[in-house]
Amino acid sequence: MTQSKPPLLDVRGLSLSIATGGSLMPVVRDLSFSLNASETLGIVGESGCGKSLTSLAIMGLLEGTPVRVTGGEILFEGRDLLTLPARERRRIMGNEMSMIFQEPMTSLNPVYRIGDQIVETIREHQPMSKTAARARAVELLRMVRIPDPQGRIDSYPHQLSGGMRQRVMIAMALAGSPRLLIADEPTTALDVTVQAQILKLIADLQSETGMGIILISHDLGVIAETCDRIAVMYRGRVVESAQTRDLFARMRHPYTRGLLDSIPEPDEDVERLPTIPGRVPGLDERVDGCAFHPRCARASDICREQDPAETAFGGGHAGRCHHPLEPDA
Amino acid sequence: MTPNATVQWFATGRRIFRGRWLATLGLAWLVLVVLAAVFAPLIVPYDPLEIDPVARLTEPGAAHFFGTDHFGRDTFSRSIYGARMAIVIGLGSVVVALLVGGLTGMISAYFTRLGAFLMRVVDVLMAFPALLLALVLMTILERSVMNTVLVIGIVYATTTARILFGMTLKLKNEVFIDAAVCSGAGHASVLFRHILPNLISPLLVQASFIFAFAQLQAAALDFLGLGLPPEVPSWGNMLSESRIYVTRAPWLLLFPGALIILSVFSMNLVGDALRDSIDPRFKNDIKGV
Amino acid sequence: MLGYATRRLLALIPTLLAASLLVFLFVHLIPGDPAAVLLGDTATPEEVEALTREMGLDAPVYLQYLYWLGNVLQGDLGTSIFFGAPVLSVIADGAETSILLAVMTMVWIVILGVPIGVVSATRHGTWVDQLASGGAMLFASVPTFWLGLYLILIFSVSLGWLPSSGYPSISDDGGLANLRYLLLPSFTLAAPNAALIIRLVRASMLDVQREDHVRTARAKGLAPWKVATKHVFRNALIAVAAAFGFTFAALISEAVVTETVFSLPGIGRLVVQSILRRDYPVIQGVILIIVVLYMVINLLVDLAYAWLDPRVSLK
Amino acid sequence: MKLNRPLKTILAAAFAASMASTAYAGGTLRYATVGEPPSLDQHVVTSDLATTIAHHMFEGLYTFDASNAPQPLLAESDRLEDDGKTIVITLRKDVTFHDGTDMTSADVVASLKRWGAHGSRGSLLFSNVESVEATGDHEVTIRLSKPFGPWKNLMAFINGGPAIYPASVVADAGKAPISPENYIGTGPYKFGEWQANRHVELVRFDDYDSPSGAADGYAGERKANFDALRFIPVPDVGTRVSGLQAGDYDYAESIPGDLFADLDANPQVTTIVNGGPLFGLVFMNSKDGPLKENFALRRAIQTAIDKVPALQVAIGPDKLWRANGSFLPKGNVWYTEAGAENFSRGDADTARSLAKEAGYDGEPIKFMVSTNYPFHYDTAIVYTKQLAQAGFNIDLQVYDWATLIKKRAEPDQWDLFFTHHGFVPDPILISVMNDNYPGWWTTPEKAALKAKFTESADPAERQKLWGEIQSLIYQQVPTMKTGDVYTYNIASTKLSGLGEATLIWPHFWNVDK
Repeated sequence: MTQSKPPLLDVRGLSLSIATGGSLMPVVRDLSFSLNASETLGIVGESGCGKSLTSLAIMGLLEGTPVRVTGGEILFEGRDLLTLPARERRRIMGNEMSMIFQEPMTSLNPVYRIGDQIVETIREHQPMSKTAARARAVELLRMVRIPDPQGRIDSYPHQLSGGMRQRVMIAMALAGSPRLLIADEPTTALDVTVQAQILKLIADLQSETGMGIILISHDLGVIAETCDRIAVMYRGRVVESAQTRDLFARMRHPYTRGLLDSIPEPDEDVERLPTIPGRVPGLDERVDGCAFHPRCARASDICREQDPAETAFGGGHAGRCHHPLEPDA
Repeated sequence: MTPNATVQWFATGRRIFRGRWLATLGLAWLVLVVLAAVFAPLIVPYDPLEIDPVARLTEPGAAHFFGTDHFGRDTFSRSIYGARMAIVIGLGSVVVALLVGGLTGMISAYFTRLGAFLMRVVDVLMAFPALLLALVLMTILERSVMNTVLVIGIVYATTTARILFGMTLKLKNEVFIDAAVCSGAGHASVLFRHILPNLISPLLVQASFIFAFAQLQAAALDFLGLGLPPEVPSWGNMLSESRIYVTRAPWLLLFPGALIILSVFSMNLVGDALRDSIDPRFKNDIKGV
Repeated sequence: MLGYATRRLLALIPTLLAASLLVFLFVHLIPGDPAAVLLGDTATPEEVEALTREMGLDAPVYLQYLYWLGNVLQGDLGTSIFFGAPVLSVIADGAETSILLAVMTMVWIVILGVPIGVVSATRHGTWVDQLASGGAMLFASVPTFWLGLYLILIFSVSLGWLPSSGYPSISDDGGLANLRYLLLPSFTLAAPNAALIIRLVRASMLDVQREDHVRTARAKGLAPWKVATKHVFRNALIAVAAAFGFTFAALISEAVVTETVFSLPGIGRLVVQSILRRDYPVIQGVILIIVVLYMVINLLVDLAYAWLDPRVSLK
Repeated sequence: MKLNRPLKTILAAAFAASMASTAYAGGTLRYATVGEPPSLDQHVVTSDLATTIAHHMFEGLYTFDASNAPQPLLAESDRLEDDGKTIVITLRKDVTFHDGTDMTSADVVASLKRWGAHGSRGSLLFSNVESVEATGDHEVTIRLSKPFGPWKNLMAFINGGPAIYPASVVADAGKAPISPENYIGTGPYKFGEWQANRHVELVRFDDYDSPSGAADGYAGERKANFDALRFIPVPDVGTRVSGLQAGDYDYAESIPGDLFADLDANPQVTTIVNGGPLFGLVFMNSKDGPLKENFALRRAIQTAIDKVPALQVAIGPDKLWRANGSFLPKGNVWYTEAGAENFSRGDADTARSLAKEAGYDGEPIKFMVSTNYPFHYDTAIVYTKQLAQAGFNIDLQVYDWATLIKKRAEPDQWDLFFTHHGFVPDPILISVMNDNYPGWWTTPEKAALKAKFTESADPAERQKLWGEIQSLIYQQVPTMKTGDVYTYNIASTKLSGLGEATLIWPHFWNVDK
């Protein structure tokens, strides 16, 4: 292990809170993870667990929302993004790191042609003539496997299918040749077949460019297929993290287990699909001890009283649980 | 009203006006106006119509708080009675607009074929220049409180019909309405017992804006000499009669002017607060100021 | 688009016929006798009756309507009873004032309403926003003539900066500089309407600001002002465009009070005076023209929608 | 190709900025009027506003001097023959119309004939006229069926009077007013343009030949100093005042009394009180309703009213009104106090008992008034109060002016209505003397006195007869005079030559800026 080069992204002790009235309500607590180039990190969790807010915090898109960063640092190639002046930070956004979103339907501006929107991104970060930028946009569209990019470049978003729009979003994200791509539920709104195509496209692009990827999803299946490492979040905390193979081989947190069990198998009867009982407690509800204990079958008194600390299970596998599952085969 | 209902009213009110100190002040002012209107005869020191040629154009002072006009009439007493006219005009216009426009809109949305025709008529009327139409109507009908209220109400009936049409259409397709129809409710019952109650709060918002607009419209008609009969002590008439005294007797324009502005402003603030508290589905239907 | 416009214009015909009938009826319900007004205080009933006959005002109303409609369809709005001149030329005399007043008012509305609305939305919830929104609403609560009266007093009588009233045509001595006569009136007229636009711009921008594509724009690393103008305001404009159109249409008639206070020779005051004089053909002509104008603007607004929002297709 | 006006406007605007205009170097007088006149045709229109504009453009055979005595204008001299039944008028020979033609007796005859046939006031004279003939290029002879005293006053009164137009214009003109392109007169200013709603503009007539003699009232020398007179309608009185103060107008008419003191004290404003007062009239219905032929009830109403408080409220400063019962003002040859002791009794108790004797039992009396003239409305409000105190049940009906004049023509619609009357040089011109005027006062007593009054040519006898008529008016009460109102106008102090007071209508020859 040489520390000569810092990781691509290093999130250390990140805490986020929502400002309501006069008080701050924590939504992400003491979050740490890191990511290297060419690596894919999957963050998985139910909606409201703080995974999307984390990605917005990394991208610097929290401004205008009531969410504030209350602690920690986000190091991008060693530079702390949180202390960077806004102008410097914007130079990184959409250029060295970029992001694609869940809703390809609404994430593109409906009143501009897709070509113009890509060109806008290119020219924002690179001094380039309009013609050159347009040529580059065609090239990007070709990269994301859009057929007939010359013809499609002048389409409006509403003239494209959902999958095509997400490809456009990806093309736009690639405009600055980013070293980090954050994909927040990139396939959730798409058909299953299109989903697979998009995931494959992202994987292909990664092997072509060597960028690091953070893939955020509520779907453990999607994550499992594409990621090198996985972090499972529950109520603003990473409750378990490991190499993908390791996690699936030795699942230690009851919540991770629950998530896995709720993935439908193609041949399974949907009606009998087990789900995690109960619901994620609301943010304004105070839960003492382990946040998962109200829904956990293994919960004991200590779970109700003490928040579990992070335990290393070895091999980069770590988790927060008083009663971790036995590593079975 | 039962104590329980009163408590509920207060709770709703607190929710709407919480943190909106300006709107709360507006509400307080409106309450004051209503009180002045109701108790006018007890408040005023003079008969608002009493002419006193000797005391004409007296400056504000102890005898006449707001001074006197060119008839020697007490401006303060007239202002208090003016509050009555403001309420009459506001409420009257609201009632006419909501009855005529509201019914047209609801019925048009509910009975589609009749509605197509009715809304076409509304379209034609909307193309008419509102103020000019009001002027022509007032000339036909002659000046009276009743006619002013009718004309202003009708002018706003068209926009009200449009708004109610849109909102009723939205509601009509909702599940609970289907359920009511399936369970055999009659047309009237569906319209008034199932649809209307859902529209009460947006209607209240629309009403508050009509109330505010009506004040300005009535003042404009008074100014053009085609509003309330000139002997009626309304704020608009007071301004209109006194416009030549803007330098000679400035109080004649300042007091009634301030009363109109404050009241319209207050009503707009209250309407705005109400709008923010209603069903978001309807929020964008009512434009307000 | 041309086909669409043509179809829409054809669809206007029944509406216009209905409107023309209503206009005619309303105007003829006005009590009073144009001949009596014209002949003045000393005319005898016989003289009034003779002139009434001469002007064709003694025929049955439906015949008068058909006759009028026939002429209107040929582009002839009749002859003004009062001026003895063609209605169209009487209206044309007032049109310059009304149109320039409306245009200048729109300029005020745009230069006041849009920036304040934009700032209000981008500083949503701050004191700037509260001041702007509250101020806008306060301006919308002031009776037009009251505001006009005090503006004249301050800017014309006391300070002597601007003319108090009247408007010599820009073709008159003084040329384009005569537009200064319209500065105060257009501001007076703009005040309540600018308030409407401020609130509309603010509300639509707040709506757009919440949309996903704005987040995308920010994720691109665009500067905040670029996001606000290119992405938020540009999209909010779709909702605001309609308001611009209808405000413009309404200004022509809403200007009545302003034109009276500032003594402007516009169409609004022409109608008021014509009502007082019972100059039926002029009242009919003006209202009909405004109705047509409203409908044309309606059509233009729809075309503007299609232009501003590529999702809208004209069928 | 004809350009339409908007296009012309735009084209003109494009050049206007660069064009240095010299046309108005001598100055344009900007006059803020109360409105627009219906027409400037003096034969058929009696609007004061029309005359204010038109008498710069049209001239009659005679006009008035400062003492309201008729003086020749287009006439040179005249003589009466045949015991006053023949009038021979010699015309001035140097008079040119605005179209360049010379004025001859043919023009005068044609104009007088149209005025006599269709003119508002022409029939008064022409009911006695047998013929009007040209008896020379510059001589006109009028033959009357019987002597007619007020003939010269009628001819000098240009308002609704015999302005002289070219024969080519009047020959075919009927009752309908002649149109602006035919406004051809002999005055110091000629017609320029009329932009509806914007202004009427007269421009100097360079070939004008002024009458000789020192200026005296409207008589004597007329010198046009302005290049143009521009009459701008400014119906809102507040705007007229502030517009003049702001320098946008040079002259503004009909200003409210209450502003008099302030404006008079303002060093930038000249106030000009009109010499000839106007007066309010409350007409009573002689044809229909409770007041028909019930002179006692009418006297009861007259007795109830105190005119002074109404004048105070409606007009304001004492200087601007007189509680004067004579129909013509003090100092005028027609001034008489006959019957005037009943002008302003203000005695509610007597009125109440008079009404009871007259059989009045509280039935509503419809009183029509218009808000278009604030002083009508203000006065009516005060009268209504006074009448109510005397036990009358007054139903005050407020209309706009056009509705009122429509309704007053229908005898069953009203009992009282309010109007006002301008100053006239001869009582025969007062509306109540006209049998057809709404109110329809046509009693035998009136008919007898009126006949004698018009037939007499002897000034002293005519004055005595007028006194009797005025007494009769106070006795039969066809109308109630409300008092004299001296309206005033304001002008920029830059104007010189205006004089202390206006005779009847302001005039701007011999005035300079």
